[in-house]
Amino acid sequence: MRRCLVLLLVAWCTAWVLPAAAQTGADTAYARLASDSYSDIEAGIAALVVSGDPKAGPVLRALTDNRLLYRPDDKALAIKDGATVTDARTGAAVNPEGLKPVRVNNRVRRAIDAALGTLNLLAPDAATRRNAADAVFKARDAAALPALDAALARETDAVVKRTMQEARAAALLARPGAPEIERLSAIDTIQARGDSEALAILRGLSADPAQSVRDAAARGVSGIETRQALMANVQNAWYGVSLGSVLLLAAIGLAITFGVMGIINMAHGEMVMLGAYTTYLVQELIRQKAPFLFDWSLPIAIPLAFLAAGAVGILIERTVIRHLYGRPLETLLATWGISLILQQAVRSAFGPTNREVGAPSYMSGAFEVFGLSITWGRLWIVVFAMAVFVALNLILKATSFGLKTRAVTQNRRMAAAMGIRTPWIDAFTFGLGSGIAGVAGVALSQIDNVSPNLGQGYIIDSFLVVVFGGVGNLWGTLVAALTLGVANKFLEPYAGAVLGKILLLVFIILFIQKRPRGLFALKGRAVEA
Amino acid sequence: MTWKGWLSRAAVAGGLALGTLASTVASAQETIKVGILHSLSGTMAISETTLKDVMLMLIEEQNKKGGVLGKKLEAVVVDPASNWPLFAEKARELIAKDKVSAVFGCWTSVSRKSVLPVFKELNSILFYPVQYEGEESERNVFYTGAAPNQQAIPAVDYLMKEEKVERWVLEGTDYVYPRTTNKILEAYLKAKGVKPEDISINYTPFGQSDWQTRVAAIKSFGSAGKKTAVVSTINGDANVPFYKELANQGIKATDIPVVAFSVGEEELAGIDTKPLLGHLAAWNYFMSIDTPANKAFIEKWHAYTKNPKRVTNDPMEAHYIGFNMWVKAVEKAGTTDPDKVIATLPGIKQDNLTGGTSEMLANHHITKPVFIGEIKDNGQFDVVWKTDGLIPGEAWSKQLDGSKDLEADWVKLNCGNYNTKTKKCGGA
Amino acid sequence: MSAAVALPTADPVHEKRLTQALLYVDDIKVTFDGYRALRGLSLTLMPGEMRAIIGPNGAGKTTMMDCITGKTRPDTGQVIYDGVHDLTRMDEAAIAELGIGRKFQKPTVFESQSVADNILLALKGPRAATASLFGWRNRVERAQIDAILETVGLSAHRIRPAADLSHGQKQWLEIGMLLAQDPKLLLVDEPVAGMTDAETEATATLLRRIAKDHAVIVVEHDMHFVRALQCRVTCLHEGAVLAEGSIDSVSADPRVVEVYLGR
Amino acid sequence: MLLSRIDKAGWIFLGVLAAACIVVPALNLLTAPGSAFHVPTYAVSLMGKYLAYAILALSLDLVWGYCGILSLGHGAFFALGGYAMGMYLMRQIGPRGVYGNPVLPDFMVFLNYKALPWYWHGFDWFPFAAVMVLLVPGLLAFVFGWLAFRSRVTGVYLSIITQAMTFALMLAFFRNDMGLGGNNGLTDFKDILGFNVQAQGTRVVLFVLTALALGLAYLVARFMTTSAFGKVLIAIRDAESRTRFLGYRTAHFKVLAFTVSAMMAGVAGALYVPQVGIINPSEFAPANSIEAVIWVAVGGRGTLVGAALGAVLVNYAKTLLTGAMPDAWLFALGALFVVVTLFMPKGILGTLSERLGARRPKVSTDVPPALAEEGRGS
Repeated sequence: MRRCLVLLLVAWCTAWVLPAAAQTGADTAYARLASDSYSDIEAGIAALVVSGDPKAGPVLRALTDNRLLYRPDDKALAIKDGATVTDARTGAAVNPEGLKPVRVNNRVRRAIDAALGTLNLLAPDAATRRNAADAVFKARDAAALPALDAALARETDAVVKRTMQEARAAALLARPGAPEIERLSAIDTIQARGDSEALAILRGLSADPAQSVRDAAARGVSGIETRQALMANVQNAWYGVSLGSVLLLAAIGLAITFGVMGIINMAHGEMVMLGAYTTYLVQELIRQKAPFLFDWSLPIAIPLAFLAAGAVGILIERTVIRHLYGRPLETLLATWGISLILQQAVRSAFGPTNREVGAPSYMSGAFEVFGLSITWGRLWIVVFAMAVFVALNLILKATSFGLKTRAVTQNRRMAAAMGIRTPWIDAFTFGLGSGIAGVAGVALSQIDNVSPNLGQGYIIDSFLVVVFGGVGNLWGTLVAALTLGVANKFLEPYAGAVLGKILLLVFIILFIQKRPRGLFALKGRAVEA
Repeated sequence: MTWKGWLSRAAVAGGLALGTLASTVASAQETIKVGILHSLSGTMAISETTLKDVMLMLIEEQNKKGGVLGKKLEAVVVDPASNWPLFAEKARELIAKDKVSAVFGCWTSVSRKSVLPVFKELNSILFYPVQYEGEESERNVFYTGAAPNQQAIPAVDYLMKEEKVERWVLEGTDYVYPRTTNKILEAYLKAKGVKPEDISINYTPFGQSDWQTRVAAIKSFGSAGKKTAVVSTINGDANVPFYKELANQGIKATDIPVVAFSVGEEELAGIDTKPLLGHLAAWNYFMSIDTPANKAFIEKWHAYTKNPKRVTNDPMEAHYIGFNMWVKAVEKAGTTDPDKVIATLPGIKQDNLTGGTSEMLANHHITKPVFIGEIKDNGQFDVVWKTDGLIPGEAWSKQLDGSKDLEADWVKLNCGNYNTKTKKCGGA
Repeated sequence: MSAAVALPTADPVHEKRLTQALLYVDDIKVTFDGYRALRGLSLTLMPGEMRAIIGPNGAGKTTMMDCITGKTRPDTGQVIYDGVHDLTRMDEAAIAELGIGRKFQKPTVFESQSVADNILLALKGPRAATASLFGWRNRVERAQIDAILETVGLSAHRIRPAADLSHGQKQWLEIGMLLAQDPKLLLVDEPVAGMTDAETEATATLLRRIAKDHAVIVVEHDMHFVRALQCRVTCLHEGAVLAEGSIDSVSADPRVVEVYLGR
Repeated sequence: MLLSRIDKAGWIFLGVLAAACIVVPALNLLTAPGSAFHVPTYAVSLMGKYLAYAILALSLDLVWGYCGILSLGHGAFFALGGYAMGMYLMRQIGPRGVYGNPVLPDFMVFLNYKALPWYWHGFDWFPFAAVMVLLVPGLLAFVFGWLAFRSRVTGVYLSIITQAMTFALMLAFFRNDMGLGGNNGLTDFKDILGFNVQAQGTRVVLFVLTALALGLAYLVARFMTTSAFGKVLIAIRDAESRTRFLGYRTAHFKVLAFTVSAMMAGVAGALYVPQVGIINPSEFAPANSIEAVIWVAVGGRGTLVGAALGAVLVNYAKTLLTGAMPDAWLFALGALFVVVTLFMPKGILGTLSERLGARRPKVSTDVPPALAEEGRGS
C-alpha cells in the first residue's frame, strides 16, 4: 500500500505543476471512493490527492467527519452539511434518497491523515501547517519529500519549519536509496526531537544496510533513552503530584467532617458522588438547552455541587448526626447506613450504569514542556485541588465562621457559654465538609466513572490520607496526599500497581506505629485527655 | 421530628413493596417460574441490571404470545448484590424454595463458579450470557456468551491482517478471564511467529482508576518502530478512566489501536467517545447491525424501558438467544423437567439478531458470528469486519497445554471433559 | 521537721545506690511544641517523707508527676528512684510495679465497674495477663476489699458502679485504690479539689496516717489543707523550684508571695 | 466454676443453641419434604452461615465491647481461617478436577503451574489445616497487635490501620500470582474428611458443629470477660492510661484479647467456607468488616449474646430483603442501621434488658458469691 501511495504522491507533485492533466484522475478517484470496500476507498483517497482536484480538501474533510455519502446504484458522491446535501463534485443539491455514508476505518483514517497532511502543508494558517507537518511526520512517507521541500522553501514560521524538517528527515529515512550523508543528518534531526515517535523511527533503522547509519541510529536511540530515563523521574513525580491532588480532593472534605468534627463519616464518598452527578445533570441541561455553554459546564457545576452536597450534608447532620456527638464510633454505623441509602437512591434515580460527563475543550489534550508530557485535564485538577485547599484554609483561619468552628470543636460547652450557637455551627461545618466533597466530585467526574459506586472507590483512601496526615490538620492532609501520590507513582513502575499499593498500605501501618497520631500530630498534655 | 415523618414514609414504602410482592404471589397460579440471578446492587449492578430488565421484557413478551406449554411464565428476581457467596445462596433459594425451572444469570466468572456446585447438586439449568474464558463445560450450564475462540482470536487475526500489527500489549484486569484469554492469545501469537519481546502482558487491579503510568508505558512500548496494538481485557469499571487517559495522552486509534473484549455499548454510554474514534471491540453482536430482527428488538427494548436512548449489547442478545432456545426446548420436550430439557437443548436452533441462526452445540456452547467494530463518535460501533459464517464455541482451548486434549460432548459422550488421549471422562 | 531518715544498713542492693534519697529528680527539662513546661527541675525526697508541692497554674506540677510516673519522657535530666532505677527509661506499668502509685487531678476511676471491682483491680499482686485470667485475682477474699473500703468510707457503696459516686466519693475511691496498691511512694494530685471543709479535714487526716509508712508527694492549691498536712513544702514556678522549706518559711518568701499575688 | 459465671441471657442463648442442634437436624432429616415442619437443606446451610457470622460477631464483641478495640479488619481473620479451610478442601478434590490433575487444583493447571507452591504443602492433612485455621489469623493478630498496641495506637487510628490491613490483604489475595486462585478464590469443593460437602447429612453435621463452636466461643468469651482479666479489659476500655498507672501492661492484655478474638474469627471462617462453598478475596473487603461491626452494634455491644443475635438478625433480614425487594432492600438495611444507632444506642439486647429490668443494667458485677466461696473452699 505504501509503495502505491509513493507513486501516486509523486504523480501528485507533478500534477501540482500541471493541473489540467489530472482531470481524468479525479473521475477514477471519485468512482473508487463511492464504495463499500476499504481498499477501494483507500485507493480513492490516494487518487484524489494525485488528481489535484480543487475539491479534494473538502471531500477528505467530509470523509473524516462521516459526512461523505454515496449511492451504491449510480456511484454518486455527496457531501452532507447540516441539513443540506450537495454533490461532491458539482456542489449542486442532490436528493438524499438512498445515500449511505462512506465508511471509514483506521486504515482509511490514516490515509486521510497523510493525504490531508500533504495537502495542508501550504495552508495559510500556521497551526494547520504544523498539524499537517506532524501528520506527514507520522506517515513517514518518502513520497511526501517533494511536497515537503516545496513547503519548506516557503515556510517562515520557525516552529512549523522545524516540524517540517523533522517530517522531511523521517520521510528521507523512509526513502530506500537516499545518500548516506543525508540520512546521517536526518538521524540527528530526529534525535533532536527526542520523543517516543523519534525513538520509533530510530529503532526501525536497526536493520539498515549501512553500518554508519546503524551506529548513528543506535547512538540516537541511547541518547534519547538516557534523556527519557531522566525525564521518567520527573514524569513520575508529576504523575504522583497529579494522583496526590486527586487524593487530596477526595480527602479534604473528610478532613473537615472527620478531622475537625470527629465524625467517622462513611457517607463521605457518597457526597463526592453527589457532586459528580450534579456535574452530569448540569451537562445534560446544557446539552439540551444551551450547547454553547458546554465549556462553562464545570464552572457552573462547582457552586451547584457545593450547594447540593452541602444541603444533603446539613440535612444528615440535623436529622441524624446531631444526636450522636460524643459517640464517634456510632457515627460510623449511622453514616454507613446513610451511605447505603444514598447509593441506592442514586441508583434508583439515575440507573446503575455510568453516566457520561464530557470534558470541556480546555480539559482535553496534552502539551509538552521540556519533553515532559502534561495533560491539561490533570493540570487543571492539580490547580483546582490547590485552590480548594487554599480556600478551605482561608475559611477556617480567616473568617469568624472558621473561628467559631474551631471553638466549637475544641470545647463545645465553653463555646456555647460564649454565645456561639453551636447547633448551627455544627450543621454548617458538616455542610462545608460535605460541600467540599461535592466540589471534589466535579473534578473526579472528569477522570473516573460517574456511577453509584463512585464514592466507594475513594472512601478508604480518604481515611488513610487524613489519618496519615494527622487528624485535625489540613496541612497534614495536603502533605499526606502528595506523599502517598508520589510514593505510589514511584513504586508502580517497579512493583506494579497492586504490589505498589500494598507496600504503601504496609508503610502506613508501620508509620502509624512510629507516630501513632499521624504526620502532623498535636503534642502536649491535652492530647490524651 | 423529621425522622418521624421519614420513618413513616419508609414504613409505607416497605409496606407497598411487600404488598406488590404478595399480589404477584397471589395471581401466580399454575405458572412456570424462571429465576433471574443478576446483581442489582454493588459493583456489578452497573452491568447486570440491564440483563435483569431484558429478561423481564422477554418473559413479558412470551406471556403475550401465550406463555409456554399453555402456562404463563413468572419471573423470580433476586439480588445477589455482587457478593459471590450470596450468588450461591440465592441460586439455592431460587431452585429449592421458589422451584424455578431455569435460571438466567451471573456475569463474572467467579459468580458462575460459585453457583456451579448448587446447580449440579440440585440439578437445575443455568443460562450464562457473558463472554468468558472457556475451560469449562458443565451439564447444567448453557453458555450463550462467547468462548475465547469466538472473540479473542478473530480479533487478533483482524489486527494482524488489516492493521499489520507486529507488537502486542495484552493489558488486563487481574482475574481469571484476562489471565486465561491472554495465555491463549500469547500461545496463539507465538505460534504465528510473534517474538516474545514483542508481547507485553500486564495486569492491573479491579477498579484501577489511575492509568497515567500504564498508558505512558504503552506509549513507550509502542515506540519500537513496529506497528503496535493493545488487546484489552480490562474489566468494566476500570475502562472509563483507561479510555479517558488514552484520550488525554493523545493516543489515537490510528497510532496504537486498542481492541477490547469487555467494552460494549453500555460501557461507552458513560464516556465521551469522540477521542476514542477508531478503537475497536470484538463482539458477537452490535447494536448498530442493520437487520430487521435487530431493529425490532431495539424498538421493543425502547418501548419496554420507556427510554429511547437505552442501548442494547452483546450479553443482552445472548439472553435473547438463550431464552428462546429454552422456550423451544421446553415446548419440544413438553415439560420443564431439567433432565429432559437438558437433553433436548443441544441441536436447538434460534435465529440471532444479526441475521444468522445460532445452534446449541453438544458442548453446551453455541455457534456465533464474530464482528469487529470501531468506536464511532456517537457511542456506537461501526462493523469493519465479520467472520464468514458462524463460529462454534470451543469449551476447551486448543492453545493451552492443560486443555488441548479435552473435549466436551454431552450428547454422545455425556462428558464435559473427555480426554481424547486417555479416552476417559474426567480430564486425566 | 527533719523527717526520720533511717539510713539503710549494708545490703547488696543499697551498696550500688547512687543516692540515699527515695526519689531524686535531677534537672529535668520538658518542652511541648516550643513551650517549656519544665526548665531544669530538681527535687529530692527521702524514704517515708511527705512533701507538699504548691505553685500557680502552669508551674509544672502535673508535668513533674507525669515525668515521675512515665507518662511524659523528659528531654533531658534524670529521675532516680530508690537509688538505682532511672524512671525516665521505664514505662508506666514498670514504674507502678516498683511501687509508685498515683492519684489524678481529675478523679479517674473505672466508671462502669463497681466500687469493689475498682479496688480489686488495684490490689497489689501479679499484674500479668495470664495471672488475671486464671490466677488468684479471681479468688480474692471479700474481707480484703472490705477493709480498704472501710478505710475510705465506701463500704455501703461496694456494688454500685463507680460512675454513680459523687465527686468527693470518687476522690476517696481513688485514694482507696492507692491504698490497695500499697505503693512505697504515693503521688497525690489535688486530692481535695471540690471537697467540703469537713471532707478536706478528713482527707488530711487520712493522708497523714498513710504518710506514717509511705512516702507521699501531694500537689495542692489549698493552703489550709497544705498547712494541715504538717510537712515540708516545695513551691514551683515556671517549671523550676522557687522555694523549699516549712510551710511558714515558704509562705513568707517574698518571691512566693509575688508569684501568687502577681506582679 | 465456669457455669456459675453465665448469666440469664447466656443460659437462654445456650439453651436456644442446644435446641437448634437437636430440632433443626430432626426437622430436616425426619420430616417429609412436603411437610409443614420440614426444614429444607438449603435453610440448614443458611442457618449454619448465620451462626458462623455469629461467631465472627462474638469475636469482635470481645475486643470492641470489652476492650474498646474497634477493629475494622476482623473480616481479614475470618477470611484467613476460611482460606486455610478452603486450601484443605481444594486438596481433597484430588484428581476429580476438570483437568484430572491429581495434585494441582484446576486454576493452577490453566495458569501453567508446574508444581504446588510451598505454602500449599500439608494442607491435604486435616489436622494441619485445622491448626492453620487458628495459627494464621492468630499469628497475624499477634504481630499486628504487638506492633500497634505497644506503640499505643488507639481509637480511630487503630480502626483505620486495621482497615488498611484487610484492604492490603484483599489486594494481595486478588493477585493471581499469590497462587490462591485470585479473584475466583477457591471453590467447587467435593469432600470434607471423606464426606461429600453437598450431602444433606454433611450439611446438617456442619450446622451442628457451627452451633457447638458458637456455644464454645461464647463460653470462652464469657470466661475471659468475667474473670479479673475481663475487668482489666473493661478498665482499659474506659481509662487505659489509668490502668497503666495501676501497673498493668495494657498492651499485653490487648494483644492477648485481640489474638484470641482473631482465632475465633478464623474458626468462624473455616466453618463458613464448606457451608457456602466458596472463599474468595472479596471476603477481605473492608465493607464486610464494617458490616460485622454493625451486627455487634445492632445486637448490643459488650453483651456477647447480643452480638450473636445481631449477626443472625441482620443477615436474616438481608436474606429476606434481597429476595423480597431486590431493588430497594438497601434502603431498608440502611434505615435499620440509622434507626438502631439513633434509638437503640445499646443495641437490641441492651435496650431489651433495660426495659425488662426497668433499672440500670448492671454493667459489671461484683465478685460473684460463688467465686468468693470457691476462693474460700476449694
